[in-house]
Formats: sequence, structure tokens, C-alpha cells
Amino acid sequence: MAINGNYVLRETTANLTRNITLTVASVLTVFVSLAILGSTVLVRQGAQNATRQFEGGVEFIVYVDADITPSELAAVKASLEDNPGVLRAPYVDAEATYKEFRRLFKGQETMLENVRKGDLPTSFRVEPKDKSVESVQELVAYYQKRPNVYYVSAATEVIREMKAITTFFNNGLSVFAVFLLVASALLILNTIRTAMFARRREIEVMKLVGATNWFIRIPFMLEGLIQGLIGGVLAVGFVFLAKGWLDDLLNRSKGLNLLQNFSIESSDVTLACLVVVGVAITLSVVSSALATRRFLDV
Amino acid sequence: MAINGNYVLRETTANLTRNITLTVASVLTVFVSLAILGSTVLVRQGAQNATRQFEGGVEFIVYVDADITPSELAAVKASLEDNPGVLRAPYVDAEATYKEFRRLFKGQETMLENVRKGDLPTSFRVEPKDKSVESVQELVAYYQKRPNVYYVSAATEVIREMKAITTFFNNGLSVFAVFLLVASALLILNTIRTAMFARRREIEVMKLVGATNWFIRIPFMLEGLIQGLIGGVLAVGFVFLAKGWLDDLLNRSKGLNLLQNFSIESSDVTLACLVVVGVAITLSVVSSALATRRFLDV
Amino acid sequence: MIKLENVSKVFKGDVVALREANCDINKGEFVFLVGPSGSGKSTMIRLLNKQEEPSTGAIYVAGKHIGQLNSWKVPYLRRNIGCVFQDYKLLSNKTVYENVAFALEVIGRPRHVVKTQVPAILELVGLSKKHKNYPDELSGGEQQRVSIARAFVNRPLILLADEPTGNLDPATSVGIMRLLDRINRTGTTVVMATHDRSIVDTMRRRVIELDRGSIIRDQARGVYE
Amino acid sequence: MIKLENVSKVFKGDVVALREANCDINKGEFVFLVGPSGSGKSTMIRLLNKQEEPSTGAIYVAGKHIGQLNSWKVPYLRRNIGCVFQDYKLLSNKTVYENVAFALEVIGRPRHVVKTQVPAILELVGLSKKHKNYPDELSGGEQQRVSIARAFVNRPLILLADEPTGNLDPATSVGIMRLLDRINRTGTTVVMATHDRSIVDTMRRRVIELDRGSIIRDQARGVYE
Ligand SMILES: Nc1ncnc2c1ncn2[C@@H]1O[C@H](COP(=O)(O)OP(=O)(O)OP(=O)(O)O)[C@@H](O)[C@H]1O
Ligand SMILES: Nc1ncnc2c1ncn2[C@@H]1O[C@H](COP(=O)(O)OP(=O)(O)OP(=O)(O)O)[C@@H](O)[C@H]1O
Ligand SMILES: [Mg+2]
Ligand SMILES: [Mg+2]
Repeated sequence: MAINGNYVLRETTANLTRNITLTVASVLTVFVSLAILGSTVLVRQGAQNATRQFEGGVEFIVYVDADITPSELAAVKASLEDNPGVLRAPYVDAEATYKEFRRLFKGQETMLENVRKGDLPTSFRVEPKDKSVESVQELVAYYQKRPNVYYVSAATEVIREMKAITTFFNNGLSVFAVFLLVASALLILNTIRTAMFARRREIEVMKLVGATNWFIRIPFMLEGLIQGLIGGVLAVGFVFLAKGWLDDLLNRSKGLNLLQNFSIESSDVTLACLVVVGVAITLSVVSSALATRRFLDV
Repeated sequence: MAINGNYVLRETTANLTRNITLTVASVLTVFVSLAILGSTVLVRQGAQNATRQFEGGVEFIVYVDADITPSELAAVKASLEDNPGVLRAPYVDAEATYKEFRRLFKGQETMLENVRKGDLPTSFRVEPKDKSVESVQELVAYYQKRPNVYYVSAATEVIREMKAITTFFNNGLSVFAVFLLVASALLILNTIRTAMFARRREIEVMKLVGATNWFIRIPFMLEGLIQGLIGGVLAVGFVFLAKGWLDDLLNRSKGLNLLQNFSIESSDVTLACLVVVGVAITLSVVSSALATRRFLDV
Repeated sequence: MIKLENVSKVFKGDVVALREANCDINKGEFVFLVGPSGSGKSTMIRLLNKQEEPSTGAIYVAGKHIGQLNSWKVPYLRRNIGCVFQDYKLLSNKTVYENVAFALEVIGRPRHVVKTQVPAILELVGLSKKHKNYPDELSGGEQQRVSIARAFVNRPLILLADEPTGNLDPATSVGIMRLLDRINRTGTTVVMATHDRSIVDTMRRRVIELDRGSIIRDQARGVYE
Repeated sequence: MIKLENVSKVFKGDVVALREANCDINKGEFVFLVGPSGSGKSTMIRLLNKQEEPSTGAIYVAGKHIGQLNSWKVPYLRRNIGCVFQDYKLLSNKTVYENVAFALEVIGRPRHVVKTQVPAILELVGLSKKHKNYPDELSGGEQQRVSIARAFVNRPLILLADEPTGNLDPATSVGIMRLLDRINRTGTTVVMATHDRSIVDTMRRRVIELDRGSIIRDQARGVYE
């Protein structure tokens, strides 16, 4: 059966405009839930960027001299591996260090030009067995004085707190996002069901004069998809706005310990947008498909 | 015309259960928007508590000795009022100081028992004309050395940043809350309109057999009110949860400058709950009233 | 009881459904409205019920100029007018019993009245056995009879019936006409639009004939044509 | 063309709407279904259309056992069966023209076909002037005629008509019957449920009489009773 494009267009428009309050309410809720979802992704990424070095159980980093010899390096490595207080201490070689350096100083060209791979101190990311403040401090003090150790950098109180706070906000936002995604799904589901319910006589008649199920279903599914997409596009706009606000906030709070490492890169924005659009499409397709399964058995 | 309570109950229940997805979606959205609204109130109050001393343009506080004589006090006051760099410097007397002390140390009984009104240094809240860091520091240094001055406390960088961050989060949350409140209002409006639309033939018949408008309207309005209230009650529950989480966060972050003054009192929780319930009722009554105005002119 | 003074009803697109109609129906009369399809019978009935407003002219029902009635008084007017609609207007989510009971509940009748009146009227229209069925579980004629039961259950002053036998076989139609006749004998004014020649010819009551919106005949003991 | 083998239809609450019905209708026949209100006429028509499933028995339409039809084939079956419903089943948000055109659009007819067929059929049922009106702006009889137009616009093999003259005055009824007769002469099988004695008696076609669900008479050139 050939489906007439003109017919589909006409019906979909009619559906969307017939119950304009419900359409607006759906789009708004989809928008807000996806915006919150997007913000959650941004905050999570920003926090991850800020604390990436100290991910997992890594509590301090032992930087070794740049001009260290292989045997000296082996000695440091052995002293870490043999230490009963150390759980794991993977080595970050020159290659990986340089990559991370490039990431951190992206955009600052002079910096990038003047530093070459060999210039940077390589390091061990140390995860101690006992993570209490005292025992970590003891270990830090010990390695600080070892030969060939350039510098030991410990996860400060600030970073721990920062993790706590971002976890808190992340959890809060995730809770909102989940509730809102459920609400959005229900709403899209519902807008379509309402549209179908309002037209159940019409659907019954369509079936009685010989329309196939897909002929009836397609305009309704398109309606759901369009709602989801509008909400998604608005949310993507919001993600960019939020990125602007965050940058602004970060600029104004230079010097504040807590946020100094907090940064949002454009790849994070892209990720957030992809998540938002992906969820928007999944949400609307699934809801529409579910919604149109009813009212079709005449 | 006597309205039959039994009839109203039966119809309202039927309306609420007839379109259960829409009811759930409405309640969820009302809940989430009110929860965000409640959280906004909590964060705003907490930040206000933390920075209350430095509200307005107050940049530093001059504490005077507890045993200061009235004439010495007058001298300090005069030196502040005559200083061309000072815009305003209201005096906080023993009474007000003690009140604030009690507020800050609420729950810590030994502290409250051992300190009497006269023990506390009274203070001037100084708002300088020029609020740049340098000129404030100059003024602080000057008054620090004046006779009878016990201590000068300045708004630190941390407090400024804290204000910036809370403002940021407040704005973000407010934006979400506003969008969501609009969505909630539209949803309640819509649930009722859908209910009325689904029953428009019934309403037409009711009117034709002689039912008054109020007879028809009341079950629908009750439906809206109930949805709003359920959403509101859930949101109140969430506010208490959020209070718990915040307390937890504050406990874990003792020693972190940023949050040390951040506190949420039970009066703030009460305020948040009142706001939530108030908005819930207003929202649902207004939406219902608007929604039921249609479909009634047969 | 019912009086039309120069009543016209023009729909959009200049469709004149009723043209300068004048008539006067006394309390207790039984009037047939006849005329071809689209001649304005249903329109006239809808005007009496204030379902539609006349374009010009005045309509009096029970002594009241219904065009000047406050809108909040309309429900009270309608409680005195039972109406059998051409399309039945039954509530599809209520059973037969509830459909009829509804007409009483809406006007605030106490429950014991509902409980005695409804079964009685259902018995009268021969639907006692179907009282638990929903409208779409009924045949066309059964739905029509539910509509009649609902219109009469609160003993209105006036009964308007728009083709109450359109979907009924001759035998059942005769039964319904006997019922309407009985209702009329209790003093209720009955106005009935119909196409059924045999019914009009048998009953020999007042006949008002419409043609393209105009009253072309008003005969005391008339026939269909 | 149509064949019923021991078909019964029992609704919930043990309402037997059709009891062990057997009949065989050939291509091109014109059959009246008569019987009192509630005797099962509409039920029989709904079974042919697969609007309802029989409780027992087999129904063959155009050689196919429709009870064993794949559900995705049902639309194609229905495209061969035009149906005039007792309650019209018009779409209230579409105009008369759109209601009729809809039956063609749904089955994917190209636009130029729609543009020529629809006005022609509206002319035939006498509704050319009302093609822009919505169903609730039509009189009962006019709605019924739209329903007939829609049922026939795609020239089905079979035309089922459930009381197509229930709301029509005698003169218009005669016009509709002429139309159905003409449709029948083009080879379309017509099954029509009716209460109208005069029509059945005038046409003298095959009559199947139902009473409380049973076929009690199947007469070649029958009368109403
Ligand atoms: N709302 C409306 N808008 C436009 N035209 C209308 C409207 N209602 C009725 N009409 C037209 O007014 C005319 C009279 O309609 P009415 O329903 O009164 O006829 P009727 O005598 O009851 O016919 P029938 O016997 O077929 O029911 C018809 O031509 C109809 O199309
Ligand atoms: N869905 C259903 N559920 C239960 N009973 C039903 C259902 N549909 C029809 N019936 C019953 O089946 C019987 C036959 O109904 P049907 O509609 O076939 O009668 P009919 O001959 O068309 O009558 P009419 O002339 O009044 O239209 C009736 O008693 C009716 O109440
Ligand atoms: Mg009419
Ligand atoms: Mg029938």
C-alpha cells in the first residue's frame, strides 16, 4: 500500500495543533528533562576533567626526574612495588604524560610549542592500601625524600571535597533527570494516546473502510518523534547556554581552589549534546511505538 | 441545587483513573518542578545563612571590646561615621548580637549556657564607599589598630566566591523551576481538559438533561486539585530528603572553607515546604478553573 | 405552553432551516412534525430546548421568553423538557440503568427515587433485561428506547421526540406510540418529529408540516400527507 | 459470494444474537434482512464485515473463510465491502466531501480519481450543495445519505446497508432505494437490513427474516411479513 506523503503531513500537523496545550506541555517537559540531563553530563565531565589525575583510588603522584636513567627508574618502581602500604602504582610514561599535557594546555600555543616530550617529568600514580589521611601523608613524606623523585603531588582535601560536592550535585541532578525522563516518556506516550483517543472513532472508521494499521499509525508516530526532537533541539541550545554560564563562573572564580581545575571542553559539550539527542530520539520512538499499539484492534 | 457528595467522589475517581498515564505524568511533573523549586529555596536559604553577616554592601565588621564604655563606643562610632571612605556603619547592640549568636549555635547547649549577653563583643557592620579589595583592606588595617576594637572580620574571597556559586546554582535551578512550573500548569490544565474533552458528549448530555455548570465542573476541579496536592506532598517529602543529603554533605566537608558557614535550619525547611504547598495549590486551582471554563457552553 | 413568533433560523452559508415560523401549542397537546429530510424538524425541536438560538423571532416555553432567560436558568428550563434525540445521545461509558438514572441524579433527585423510578420506566420500554448493558451492546432500536426512557423518567411538562421510531420495526413502534400516548394523557405536551406515515395516519393528532423551513400545513386531526 | 455455515453469535450474559444461521447469497443478489428490533440483523451484517467474530460456525465472503484470514489481510477484505452503518459513523471533524474522499484516500487511490468520483457520488445522493458542511450541520437524513455515498464510492463488490432509510421520509427513501437498485444492477451484491414494510413490499426481492437470532424465513421474492 502506497502511503501518501501529503496525507501524512496533513494528519501529523493536524495532530500537533489539535491539542496545542498538550503538545506544548510535552515539548516543555522533554526540554527540561533533557536540559537537566545535559547539565548533569556537563557537570560530571567537568568534575572528571578536574580530578582525572586522581581517578580510581589514586591518592598521590610521584613525579620522577626528567633525566632519570632506566635503572634509577627501576629502583623507584621497585621501592613502590615492594612497599606493603602501596596497592598499585602504574607508571605513566613520557608519551602518555605529553598527551595529558597537551590536553591540559590546549589552546595555549606558546606553551605547547616550547615544551617537548622529553621535558616533562614522568610519574607513578600511587594507590595506597590504607587511604586514611595520616597514612597517605606518611607515604607522601617518605617518597618526597627518595632519590630521583622530582615532586610528590597528593590529592588535597580540596579535591576530595570537590569530589564529594560534584557527586552530590550529580546525584541530585541525576535524580531529577530520571524522574523527568520518566515524566517525558509518559507525556509523549500520553500525547499520542490522547491524540489517538480523541480520534478513536476516526480510527475505527478508517479500519472499517480498509485502512492498514501502518497507514493509521505513521502520522501518530511522526507526531511523537517531532515532539521529542523539538524538545531535544531546545535542550541542545540550553547545553550551549550552560557551557557559557559555566565558563563565566569559572572566569569569575579564578583563584578559588575548589574550581581551579574544573574545566569544560568542547568535546564534553559534544558528548552532552549527543546524549541529549540520542535520548530524545529513543524516548520518542519508543513512546510512540508503545502508544500506537493500542486503539488499533477494531 | 444540592450536589451529591457520593456523585462527586465517584466522578472524580473515575476521572483520575480513566487516563492513568496522563495522571501519572502530571503528578510526576508537578512533583519534579516543585521539588526543584523546594531545593532552590533550600539552597538560597542556606547561602543566605552563610553570608547573612555580609549581606547588602557590608564588607567588614568591626567588633568592639565587650567591656567598652558608652563614651568609647561613641568615639568608635564617630570615627566610622566621619570617615569619608565609609558609606554606612550600623551598630549591632548586645541584644541583637546575642540573638545571632543563639541562632548560630543553636543545639549546642553548653555553648549557649556558658555565654551570657554581656560576654559577646558588639559590632559595627561597615559598608565602604569603594568596594575594591585594596581600599577595603586599607580600611580593615586602619580599624584593626584603633583603640577598643576587639577584632575586624572582613568578607573573604571565599565568601564572595560562595555568593557567586550560589547565585549561579540558584539561577540555574530557578530557570529549571520556572520552565517546570509552566509545564506543570500546562499539564494540569491539560489533564483536566483531556478529561473534559474525552467526556464532552457526556457533558453535552448533562447540560441537555438540566445539569448546572457547577455540578459538571466540581469533579473536574477536584481532580486537578488532587493531582496538584499529590505532587506537592511528594515534593515536600523530597525537601526533607534533600535536607538530609545536605546535612550529610556538610558533615563530610567540615574543614572546607567554602561550606563552613552554609547551614540549613528547620525554619528554612518549613519555608521551602510552605512555598511548595502554596505553589501546588495555586497552580492546580488556577489551572483547573481555567480548564473547566471550556466545554461548558452547550 | 409553547409559542413561536416569527421564528427563523439561518445557518452559515445562508441555509434557512426555519423561515418565519408561527405556532401555538397548548398544554396537553400531541403534535406531529412532518416533512421531508432536511425540512427543519430537528431544528425546530432544538430551538425549543435552547440547544440552538433562533436567528430572529421569539420563543415562549411555559410562559417564559426563553431567548431572554439568564444562562444559569437554562438548566432549570431543561428539567421541564424531556428530549428524545435523533442520535439518541446515550453515554457510552454508562450502562442502560445508569444512563436513565443519570437524568435524575443530575437534577439532584434522592437515591430512593432513582431506585424506584428507573426500573419502572425500563420495564415500560421493554428493556428490563438489558439494564446492565452498555449502549454499544444494544441494537439500534434498543438504544432508541433507552433514550425515550431517559427523556421521560423525570416526568417533564413537555416531551420532545425526534423520530423516536426511526430504528424500530412496526410492532415495536406501535408499542412506543402507545407509551407516548399514555404519557400525553397524563397531561404532558408531546411534540414528535416523524417520517412514519402509518403512525401519523393511525393516531390522527395535530400535524404541522414543514417544507424547506416553512410551515406549510397546521391541521388539527391531520394525516401524513 | 456470501455463505454462512451454522453461524452463532453469543454475547456476554448469554445473549444469543444469532443462532445456527445458514444461508448462501450469490453474486449480484439483493437481500433484505428483516425482523423486530434486537433480532440480530445488525449482528449479521457486522459479522460479514469482520467487525465481530462469530462464536461458532464459518463465514465465507468472496470465497474466503474470513475467520481464518490473517489480520493484515482484513483491510483488503474490507475494501471490497462497502458498509452503511446504522449509526452512520461519519467523522465529525471532516466535511461531507472529506468524509467521502477519505474512503478513497485510505485505500491509496490517486488524487484525480478522488476529485472526480466524490462529486459524482454526492450528486447521486443529492448532497452536492452540502459538500462543505460538517456532519453535525446536517439533518439526520442527510447524514445517512453521506454514509451511503461513502460506502459506495469505491465501487465495492458487496454493499451492506444497515437501515439506510431509517431517518428518511418516504419520498427520499424511494430515491435511495432506486440508487441501491441501480448499484445492484451493476453487479454489486446488496444486503440491506430494514424495518420499512413499504420498501420491502414494493421491491419484492429475496427476504431473510430473523427472530430472536434465528432465521425463520428465507423467501425468494418475499414481502415484509
Ligand atoms: N449547524 C448547522 N449548520 C448548517 N446547516 C445546518 C445545521 N444544522 C442543520 N442545518 C441544515 O438545516 C436544514 C434543516 O435541518 P434539520 O436537522 O432541522 O432537518 P430535519 O427536518 O430534522 O431532517 P431529517 O428528517 O433528515 O432529520 C438541513 O438542510 C441541514 O443541513
Ligand atoms: N456487544 C454486545 N454485547 C451484548 N449484547 C449485544 C451486543 N451487540 C448486540 N447485542 C444484543 O444482540 C441482540 C441483537 O442485536 P442487533 O443489533 O443485531 O439487533 P438488530 O436486529 O439490528 O436490532 P435493531 O433493529 O434494533 O437495530 C440485541 O438483543 C442486542 O442487545
Ligand atoms: Mg432531523
Ligand atoms: Mg440494528
